[in-house]
Amino acid sequence: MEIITKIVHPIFEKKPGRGLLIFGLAIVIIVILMAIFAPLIAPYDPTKTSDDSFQPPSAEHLMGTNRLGQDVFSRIVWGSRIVLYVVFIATLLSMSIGIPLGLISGYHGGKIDRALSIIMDSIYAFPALILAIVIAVVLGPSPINTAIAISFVYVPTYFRMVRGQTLSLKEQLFVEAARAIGARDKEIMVKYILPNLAPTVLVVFTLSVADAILTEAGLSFLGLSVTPPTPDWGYDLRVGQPFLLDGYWWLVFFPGAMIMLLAMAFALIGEALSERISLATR
Amino acid sequence: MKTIIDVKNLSIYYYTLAGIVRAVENVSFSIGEKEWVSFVGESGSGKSTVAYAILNLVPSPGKIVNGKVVFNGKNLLELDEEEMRQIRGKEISMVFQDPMTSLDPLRKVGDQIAEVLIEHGAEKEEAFERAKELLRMVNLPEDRINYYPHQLSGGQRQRVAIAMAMAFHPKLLIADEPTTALDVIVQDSIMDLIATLKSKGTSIFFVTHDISLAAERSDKIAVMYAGKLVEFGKVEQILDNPLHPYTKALLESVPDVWSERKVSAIPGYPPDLRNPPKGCRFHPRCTIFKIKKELHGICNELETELIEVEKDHFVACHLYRRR
Amino acid sequence: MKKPVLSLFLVSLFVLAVVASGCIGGKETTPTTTTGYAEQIVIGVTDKVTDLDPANAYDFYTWEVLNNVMEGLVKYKPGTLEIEPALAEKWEVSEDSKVWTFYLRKDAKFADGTPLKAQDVVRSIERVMKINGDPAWLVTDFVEKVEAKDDYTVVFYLKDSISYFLALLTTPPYFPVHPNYKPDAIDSDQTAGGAGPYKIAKWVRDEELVLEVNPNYYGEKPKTQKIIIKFYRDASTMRLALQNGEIDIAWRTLRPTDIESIKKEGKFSVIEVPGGFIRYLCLNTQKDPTKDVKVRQALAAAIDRQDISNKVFKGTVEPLYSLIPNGMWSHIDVFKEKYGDANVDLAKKLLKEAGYDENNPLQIELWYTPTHYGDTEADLAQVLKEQWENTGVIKVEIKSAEWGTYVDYARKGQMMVYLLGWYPDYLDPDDYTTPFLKSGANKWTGTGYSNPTMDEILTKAQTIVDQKERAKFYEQAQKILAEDVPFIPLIQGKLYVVTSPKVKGVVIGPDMIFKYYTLYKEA
Amino acid sequence: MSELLRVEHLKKYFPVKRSILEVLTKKEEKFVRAVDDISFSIERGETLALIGESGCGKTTTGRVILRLIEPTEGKIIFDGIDITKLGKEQLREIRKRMQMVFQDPYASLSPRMKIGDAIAHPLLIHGLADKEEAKELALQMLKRVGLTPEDEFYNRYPHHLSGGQRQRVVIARAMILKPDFVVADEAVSMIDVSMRASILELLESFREEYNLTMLFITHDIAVAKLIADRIAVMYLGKIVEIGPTDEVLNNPAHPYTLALIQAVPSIVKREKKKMIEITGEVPNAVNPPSGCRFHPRCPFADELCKTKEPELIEIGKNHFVACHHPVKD
Amino acid sequence: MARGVGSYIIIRGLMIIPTILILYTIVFIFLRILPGDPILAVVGTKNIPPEQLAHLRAMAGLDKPLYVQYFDYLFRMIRGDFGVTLAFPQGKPVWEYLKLRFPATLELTIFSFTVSVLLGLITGVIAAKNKGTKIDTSMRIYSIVAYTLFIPWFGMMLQYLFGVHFHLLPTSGRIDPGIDLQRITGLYVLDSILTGNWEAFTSAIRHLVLPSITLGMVLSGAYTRLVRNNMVDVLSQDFIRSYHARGVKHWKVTLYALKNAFIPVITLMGLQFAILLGGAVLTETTFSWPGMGTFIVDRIDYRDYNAIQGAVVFFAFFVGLISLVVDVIYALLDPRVKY
Repeated sequence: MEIITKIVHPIFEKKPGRGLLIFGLAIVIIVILMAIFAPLIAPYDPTKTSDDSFQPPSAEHLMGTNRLGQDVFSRIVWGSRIVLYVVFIATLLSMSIGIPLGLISGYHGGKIDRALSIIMDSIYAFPALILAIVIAVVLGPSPINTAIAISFVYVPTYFRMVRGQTLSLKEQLFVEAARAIGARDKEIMVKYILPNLAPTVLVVFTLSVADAILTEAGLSFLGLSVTPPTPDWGYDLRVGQPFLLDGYWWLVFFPGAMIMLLAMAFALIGEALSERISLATR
Repeated sequence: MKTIIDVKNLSIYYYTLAGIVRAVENVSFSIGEKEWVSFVGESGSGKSTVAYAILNLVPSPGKIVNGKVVFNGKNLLELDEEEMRQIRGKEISMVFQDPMTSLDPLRKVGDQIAEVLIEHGAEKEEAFERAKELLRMVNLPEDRINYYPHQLSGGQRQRVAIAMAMAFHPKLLIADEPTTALDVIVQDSIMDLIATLKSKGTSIFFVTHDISLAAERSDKIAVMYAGKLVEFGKVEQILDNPLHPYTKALLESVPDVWSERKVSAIPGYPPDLRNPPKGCRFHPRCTIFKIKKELHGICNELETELIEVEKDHFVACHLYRRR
Repeated sequence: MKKPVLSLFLVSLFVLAVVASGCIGGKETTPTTTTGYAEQIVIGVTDKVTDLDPANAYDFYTWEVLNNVMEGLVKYKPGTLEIEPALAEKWEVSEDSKVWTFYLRKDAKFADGTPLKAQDVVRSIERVMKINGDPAWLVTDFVEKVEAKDDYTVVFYLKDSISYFLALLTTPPYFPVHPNYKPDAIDSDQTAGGAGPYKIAKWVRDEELVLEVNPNYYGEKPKTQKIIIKFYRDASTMRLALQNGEIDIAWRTLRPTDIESIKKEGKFSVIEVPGGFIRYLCLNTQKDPTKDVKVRQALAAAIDRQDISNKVFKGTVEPLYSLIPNGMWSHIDVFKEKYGDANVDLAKKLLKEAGYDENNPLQIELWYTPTHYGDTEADLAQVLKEQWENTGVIKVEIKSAEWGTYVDYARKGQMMVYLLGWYPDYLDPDDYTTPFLKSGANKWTGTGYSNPTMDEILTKAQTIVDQKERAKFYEQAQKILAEDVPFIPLIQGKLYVVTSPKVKGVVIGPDMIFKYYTLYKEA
Repeated sequence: MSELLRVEHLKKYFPVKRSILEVLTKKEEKFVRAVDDISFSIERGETLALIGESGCGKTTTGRVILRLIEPTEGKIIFDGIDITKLGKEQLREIRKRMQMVFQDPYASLSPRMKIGDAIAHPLLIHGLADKEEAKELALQMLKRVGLTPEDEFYNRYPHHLSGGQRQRVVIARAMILKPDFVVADEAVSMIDVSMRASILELLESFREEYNLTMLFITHDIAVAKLIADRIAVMYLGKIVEIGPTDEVLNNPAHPYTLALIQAVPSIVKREKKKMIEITGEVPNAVNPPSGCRFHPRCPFADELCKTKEPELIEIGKNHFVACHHPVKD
Repeated sequence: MARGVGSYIIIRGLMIIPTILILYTIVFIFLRILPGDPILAVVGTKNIPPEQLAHLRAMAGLDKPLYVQYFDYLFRMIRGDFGVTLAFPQGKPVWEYLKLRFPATLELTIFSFTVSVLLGLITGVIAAKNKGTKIDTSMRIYSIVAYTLFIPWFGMMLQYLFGVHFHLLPTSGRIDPGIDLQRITGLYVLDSILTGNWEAFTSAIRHLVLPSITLGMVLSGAYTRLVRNNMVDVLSQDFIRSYHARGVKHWKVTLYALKNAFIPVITLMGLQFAILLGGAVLTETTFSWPGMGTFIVDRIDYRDYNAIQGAVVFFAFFVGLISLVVDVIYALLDPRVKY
């Protein structure tokens, strides 16, 4: 709780990266609100086809219509749900596996640590997207499966980061001090190491969310994420691609822009946070 | 005595994001030929910043906002980059605090020494010969020219740094806490080396937080507090007859192997230089100010000035203002 | 301030890259022959050549390539369904149409000049039977044995009387191949080919295939010396390449929308060819709720084929109301007659009878496979969903699986309603009915459909030689199909060849195989 | 006075990290002999200063005594119990009585823990108080170490504090359990000169209050002189001289001790005569010199020094030295 | 010393083995736990009798128990045999495919890699030199924007602009049709130089421009950031200041700083290469580049076990090799590293 207030409170403090942080947060909040209130915001049923295909953006259709005459704006609005859902489930999954494993592995060391490290390093070193593709194809297209596929490739990211940090925190004097006052291993991990991991975890979290957004988009671009007519940015981009040649730019522009904007927002937050952390520890 | 360097009204501020840090304020002093002057003070008192300012190397975001550094009749702060470069390493050289980080880890020691010589006009082969000679002068075997810095101990690295500083018989050596990271015995030998340099005609600008280290070999001691020069004088004057309350307190706070007196701490903490106290910057910690009510309204209001109380003995304290 | 710096930087980067590449320069001119025709034509395709061995190749595009570098004993006259002599000059059939004797041309040679003899034909066919690859059944199901009477006489002994054997003979498994092909193993990258108008000059898998005129071909020499086939991963890059002038012909398969806009643009010639390719829905007759024939009928009734054609395929396909394609003899629009299009009232009525209403809607799982039939498939599923849901009594959940899984699910009968498509192996109503409707033969469809009357009709139709007689049986079969609804035919594909205006001589028959040897490009 | 802590033949060897290549080629494992067979004892209420240059093993000794790292060999007898033989839980019990003050006040506090909680935590760990009581005691302790207003300081994080203030927190955390024995590892060396005296005073006051026994590890002889009853001088993992503070400082018997004392700068004794000149630097602890470890740098070394290792012998009352040729005045 | 490096390389090389095993196992498990198989994918909707299906399966060895299949393939790999494809076409050595596809990916990666490192170095150094100014901020924003560029989107924009609109560059494929290039290494640029075929050379380069800018630009963001931060870090270190204090020329000091800042970047390069290969999938898809990425994606559709396993193992091997090379370069450049 304190960590949260500590982070939230100084957002508006004049510190370097405030602009980036506020910009990033604003976009993220807008997209989250968009997802929550999608039924209220979207003017049309995102799956409803009509004969008005390929309408350019107008007052009636803010972002035009696609090949099936569906309203692009409505699809963008509803599409935010899928992205956020997949990305957050994926990140939570990988965090809840990667962090405890990394903590235990780094703190206790030994054979389990070595085995886990080799496995995680192997996965980490392999092109994530390719692995995610293999898994996503095998599991079949659905948001939850996509989330699993993505989470699989991010577990090592958290594991490595937490393990590395734990290894160095373990050597810190304050951990030794905790042992000197008689703290048990569990208490040391939970009370002394974990809180000190929090800032780095937060930065890695934002960056891996940014990354996961792009991975999700990549998977759905390859047609591996959702089944239509579910609105999804990556998928819409893919099916819009061929029409770029006909000048129907809105089919590609808006979904692509949304993917990048959201990813960028998280990356900006991560950048700003990491700058603050490096300032605070200096 | 001939003056080697004359610093006048030097003020240096750090423009940090958290505010302007007035690291050095209105500092003036001069160093004579073959004179060893030690700058003493707590960390953050601005002593190292003064050292950097002489070579016009104040690290960003610091800026010299005022003052002159006169060397050989020229104000160093007004020289262009190339003129300054010719002086650096040749006429004025510098040794840094942490020998672990002051050498380029990727290049051999010999290359780094020879480079100083080459940069100031020596031929390559001649430079390497001289590099070997310099290493011998600092009591290191010649073969160390083929070593990388990480293969040397801290003391050895500091010797290398001094060897580089000695390359051209500089007029002035700036030594910024060169022994802080070293053990006493090594410290002693490094101090000896610097003393040798002095005996060859180099003036020394020595920065240290340890007043007892300054006591040993210096000719003069300058005491800095919170960005200001508070007392400046010959070693005997400062140590045997300290005038400024801060100097007195500092001397009392230092444990000494050969003294039986009890040590006592200086109460309070050094001020935040983004927002220094008004008047004398030491007054919040000054015991005399606390006792003497008549000083209220003076010490906490009026800026202090450095005045020569006796010959060569300067102090910046309102207690001596009227004398 | 920030943005201009950045964009300036980016722009200058591109400018640099472009200038650099521009300086290096590209090549534009195509060398021409003295005949006034361009020496080469570049054809783009998104299909792949899987296997240059006719003993194992079993996909449409590879068959097309094989048809250009090999030849069978007989072939379709370009552009028609008329069979004409090829490597065989003439043939004889026995009374019971079980023994077929072919007399080969004496001037037939392989591309390297090796003469082609009856033994080569026998060797090739026996090779197919031995290897027993994917398309082997086209031989093994029908041919008992094959013999060379002398160097130029080949005799086929069939298992049953087969009325359409000549149609089978036009398929690649019957093509004689060069002796270089491994005698008893699949030889995927063999470029020796057969005795076709072209020979393979260069073969880089999935990148390009270069065909050059076969100097030893017995027939008329093609007008274009060199045919280069470029393989693209998807339609959009192929279309870019077309518009960029990198290819002269965009062949299989541009998207419907690409065709539509290319037509509108008018810069390229778009040649339309009717195709025997059909798309249909399979309904599982063994599982609830599609076990109920009323449900199946209702689903058939609610479909609006014209809407599908317009929305999904932009009018590039024809609605199809029977499994036998439009234009083939014996075809009747059975589904149109029985259900019409978008007959919501009928659908509601039938569903009511089956026990479904607004409060208890029919729950349907509709399956599709995302890549195998191109990327319109997802749209097709969406539109079907919408059409069914328009009745207000049906709820549709769309599901998808990659091809490998999809086929597995289908064969095991695990899906409820699913989309499939059919390319004919040979052009005969039999190939559009027996594999779907005859018990046993339709196991692969996974619908579990079985109707003894239907089986009987189809068996009879197969053995009778007279076409009019057979037509009657097939009409009957189609009517039962519309009654039982194990399949709902949706549309019939058309093929489009998009060429630069200078390219002439595009001839594609109902067999949907593009014969490159009629092509030429004006210089 | 009775003995509280006795160390017998304590050794701590750290294995030298070998590269994979060396492991695979079965290259002999090497050790850094950080602490190599030392013995000493401390009386109740006494302060022993352990001095020496960096790398001499003094910090390792302190940590081994608290079993923060496991000794390689030897006994550590605390109040009659050999703590090298204790299990995890027993060790936790005894840790209530043995505490440590660390060198680096910046690193020895968790940056994410309020200083009040840090001080209260030992009480909670050992179940000596509930949350409320612990907080109360921590507040009292904050006041005791001069961090007032205490309730304000309670909720601060370490980065809000200066080095001196943090060291007060570290001391408070060590003292809240009212220990019998404290290891103070360079407790003032990272603190500004002007603050050092006050930290020493604070330690001194606790020592009086609790009758603390202290092992004071320092490289600064002047500080040792101020606080210690006895001094032990370490060189390359060995104790070379041990005795009462004044005795060791005024009559150093080991050449190394002498060199060390001479090298210390002083305000009082500015001009000093070099009585002994030692050369070179501390050798590698992986391959320590044979015989007397100081012999390569010792001006008085002879053949005997190279071969035979000297033992600690008593040369004055309670004054021991390990040297074949002790310096005499 | 030289021998030390040799054994270091060997031992470091041996460490690739567990990585390969782990990835092989993961992929093997994922491919087999769920329905579908390559034979069915090939047969598809064709009317093939069940006996024929069983025959085809047996031919591919898919009738054996899973553990037998697992070890069979493993032992094959040890002998350097990646098995044969199981679908479209069947029975073709996977190795043949890898030989064909891998050089395409390698060529693309090398060029993209160069683009990204150059871009990253330039932008990073500019940013560090102007630390705290607007230029610095712009470069940092560039790094974030580049990092979050969505490859297909960016690629499409480039295709549209430079291919369709300005008609300057080819948008797909590796080389112009009809250019006869003798295949030696499979790297077209290299092959064309080796054979002195300049027409092929220009064509190959022109085809590489857009894809490698797309991929390179996306990855340059990470370098910008790292180079900047390292450079800032190094520039603030004592040894840089002491270079200045010794009167060493400004540009020389910058060079030394760059060398120091570059060492951690080398480590990133090893990891980036993996990301590069991943990004290559999307780039290859967008630009119809006949490389490994598209190969794997295509093969997965058909559940072509051998091809996917082979490709993944080969990739893992290659990534391991790259990180080995990076480690060795690192060890050679940094005198502090011991091996």
